[in-house]
Amino acid sequence: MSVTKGKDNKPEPIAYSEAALRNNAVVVEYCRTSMAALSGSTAGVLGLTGLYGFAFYVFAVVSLWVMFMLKTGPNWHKYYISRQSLLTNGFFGALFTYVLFWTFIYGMVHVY
Amino acid sequence: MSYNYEELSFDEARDLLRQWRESNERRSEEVVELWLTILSDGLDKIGNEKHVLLEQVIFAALDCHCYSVANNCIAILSNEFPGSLRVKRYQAARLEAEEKYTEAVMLLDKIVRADETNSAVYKRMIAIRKARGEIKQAIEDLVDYLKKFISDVEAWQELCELYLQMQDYSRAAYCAEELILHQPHNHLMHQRLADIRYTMGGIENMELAKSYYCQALKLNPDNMRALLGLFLTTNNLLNHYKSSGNSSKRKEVWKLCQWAQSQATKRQQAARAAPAAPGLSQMMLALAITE
Amino acid sequence: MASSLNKIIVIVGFISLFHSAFSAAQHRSYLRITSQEFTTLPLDIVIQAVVSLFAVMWGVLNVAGNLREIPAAAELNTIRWETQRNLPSFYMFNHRGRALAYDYVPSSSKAELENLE
Amino acid sequence: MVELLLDPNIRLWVFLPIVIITFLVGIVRHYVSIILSSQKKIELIQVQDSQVMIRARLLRENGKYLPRQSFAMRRHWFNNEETGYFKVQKRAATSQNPMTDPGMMTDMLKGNVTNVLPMIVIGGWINWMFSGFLTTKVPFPLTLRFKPMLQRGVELTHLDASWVSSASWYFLNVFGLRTIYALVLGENNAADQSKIMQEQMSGAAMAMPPDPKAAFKAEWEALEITEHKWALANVEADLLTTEK
Repeated sequence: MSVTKGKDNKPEPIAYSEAALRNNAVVVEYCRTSMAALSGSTAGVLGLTGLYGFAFYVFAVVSLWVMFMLKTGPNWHKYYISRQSLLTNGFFGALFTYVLFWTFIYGMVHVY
Repeated sequence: MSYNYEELSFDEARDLLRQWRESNERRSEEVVELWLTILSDGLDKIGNEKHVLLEQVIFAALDCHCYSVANNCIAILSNEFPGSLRVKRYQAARLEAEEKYTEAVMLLDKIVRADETNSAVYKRMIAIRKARGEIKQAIEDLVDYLKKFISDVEAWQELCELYLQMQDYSRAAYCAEELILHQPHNHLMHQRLADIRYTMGGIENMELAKSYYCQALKLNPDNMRALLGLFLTTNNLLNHYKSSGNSSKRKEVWKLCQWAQSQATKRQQAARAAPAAPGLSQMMLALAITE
Repeated sequence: MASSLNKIIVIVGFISLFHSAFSAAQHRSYLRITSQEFTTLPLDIVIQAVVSLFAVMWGVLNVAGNLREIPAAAELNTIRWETQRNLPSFYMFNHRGRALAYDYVPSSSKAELENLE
Repeated sequence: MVELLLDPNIRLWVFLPIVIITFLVGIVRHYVSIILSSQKKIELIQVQDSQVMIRARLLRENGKYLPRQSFAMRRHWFNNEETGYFKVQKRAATSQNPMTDPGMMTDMLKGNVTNVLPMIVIGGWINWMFSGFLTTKVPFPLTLRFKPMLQRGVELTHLDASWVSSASWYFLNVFGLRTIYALVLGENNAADQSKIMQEQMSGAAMAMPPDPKAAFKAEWEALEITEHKWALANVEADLLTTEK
């Protein structure tokens, strides 16, 4: 078990278990990619265009974040280092997936 | 923590084995029993984990000296991977279990010649030395091994144990320090080093033991052994400071001693006062965790 | 039990999402045949799509696996010395427990020693 | 602007097949690369070097948990002028030219075979097979600058920039589906990978810096300037204050 040091925001640095951190990152990444694909598909089904579509993406990201918070309950700091980075990390990476699925389903449903 | 092994479902048994594998529990008899009663029929259902699980069963079976089980598993694996070095290692382990050490060493030598970075094989050779009772030789080999694989935590730990067996405490302490370098947040490592320092005796070592016991307690307040160790260490130091007349240090140690004593009493009372119902087993578990 | 429930949620949600996609496509082709202008989808399709999106997302969140506690102490403090000191790479097989094996034969050297006494 | 009307047959025979082909090619490529990937033969000396590097790093990071004397002893072992490990060990700087190493060459070739070749072949095939179709429209307005990117193979100056041609749709898919591969393929592998790591006794250790001489020098310097700060100096007081 290897262990990394946390940031020195307190006098006593908190140690995090690297394996657990990696596991959580994998889970979060999995959910985020699924969320991007699914919400992209939904946006395509709904036939959202232009800024409405991007607003829907922001809405989906925020609701996924809320779901994570609901899942962990009040003691979120046991599972994530920071809540903000959970919200903002990978925002643009997943956006590309979102746009692809949005275009795909929009094409399938609304163009033809 | 007793399981009724016959009533476990397939998935539960598999998960249990995985849990034991990951936390290094020996439990060889249980592993073999689970394998024979539940898992051996559905080998194809296991998927990716199959080979690791077979390895676990092989070593468990050899540990119980159930050669037929081990032979079966080795046969399955060697059919699947003919000529694999890892399977050869299992065969060597089998010879070892039968106490045919020279043959085992010959086989292991062959593997090393094919792949000289195979650390597991070196470790097996050292284990053979140990099994033959040649502790001094084992230590020499292990030191040689550590020159090549200098950050192998398992090997450092084993070397520490071997030195302790030879009562070479200062070298054992060196190994224990190495373990702390690798796992600085593991309270057991700090406790171990403190144990060794306490055994070595002398004022400096006692002071160090005190620090490390404190660190172990800080990392895990439930470590009963560290609490007891702290109490003994501080008592020892108190005696010394009483005679040497260092009053400021004496006061400090006195405080610490008092604290350790009160904590220990608190825990004892909590354990006693706990109702006989579910709480008690929890407490017992908590105590068991930290010995 | 819970995981299979979540999987069912994911599957049902997917089917429902596909269904809403088909409904939307049908609606578009109907509008095109009757040469009406597209403004918005019917409300029931919108609701179905959004609700199934949330269902699948929640299901995926639970299927994806459990989060582990990240403070190192949470894991390290559950290790016991028993398992910490148990090193599989250095197992010895000739421990005293072998006498309990069902086909145990005392090794010859031992037997000779006993004979000598 | 007049709405273009596309034939629904394009959807069935062009638009959808491109997505499916791209996806399946990606999956196949993943497995082919697994089959082709060879277990790299590691030299014992490389393992030794990487392990020494790990130990030196750990000493720098966690040395504060050791008493000063123990820390100094270990640093002496690494950095001592006459017998220190970093001083005594002389490693020839490995040549950086991969062409001299046949093993590297085959690795590079395999990388090309699995990554670049299918993209060119499949891309060319799709370009030939499905050339000249408009497949879909992106649901947001785009500027004219995107026209050459999205309408490869369709040269119409008055067409709105948000229409996408078949060849461009293929490239969009190639880049956009990457995360989905991670989702589909990674979900089973993630668990095993960590297990293999544990078993292969610090698998990360096997990755050795390409040039041990320079790495040793850097580590020697880093270790030389590390100051020892005994982390357990106040532990007794901490314990007393927190646990009261």
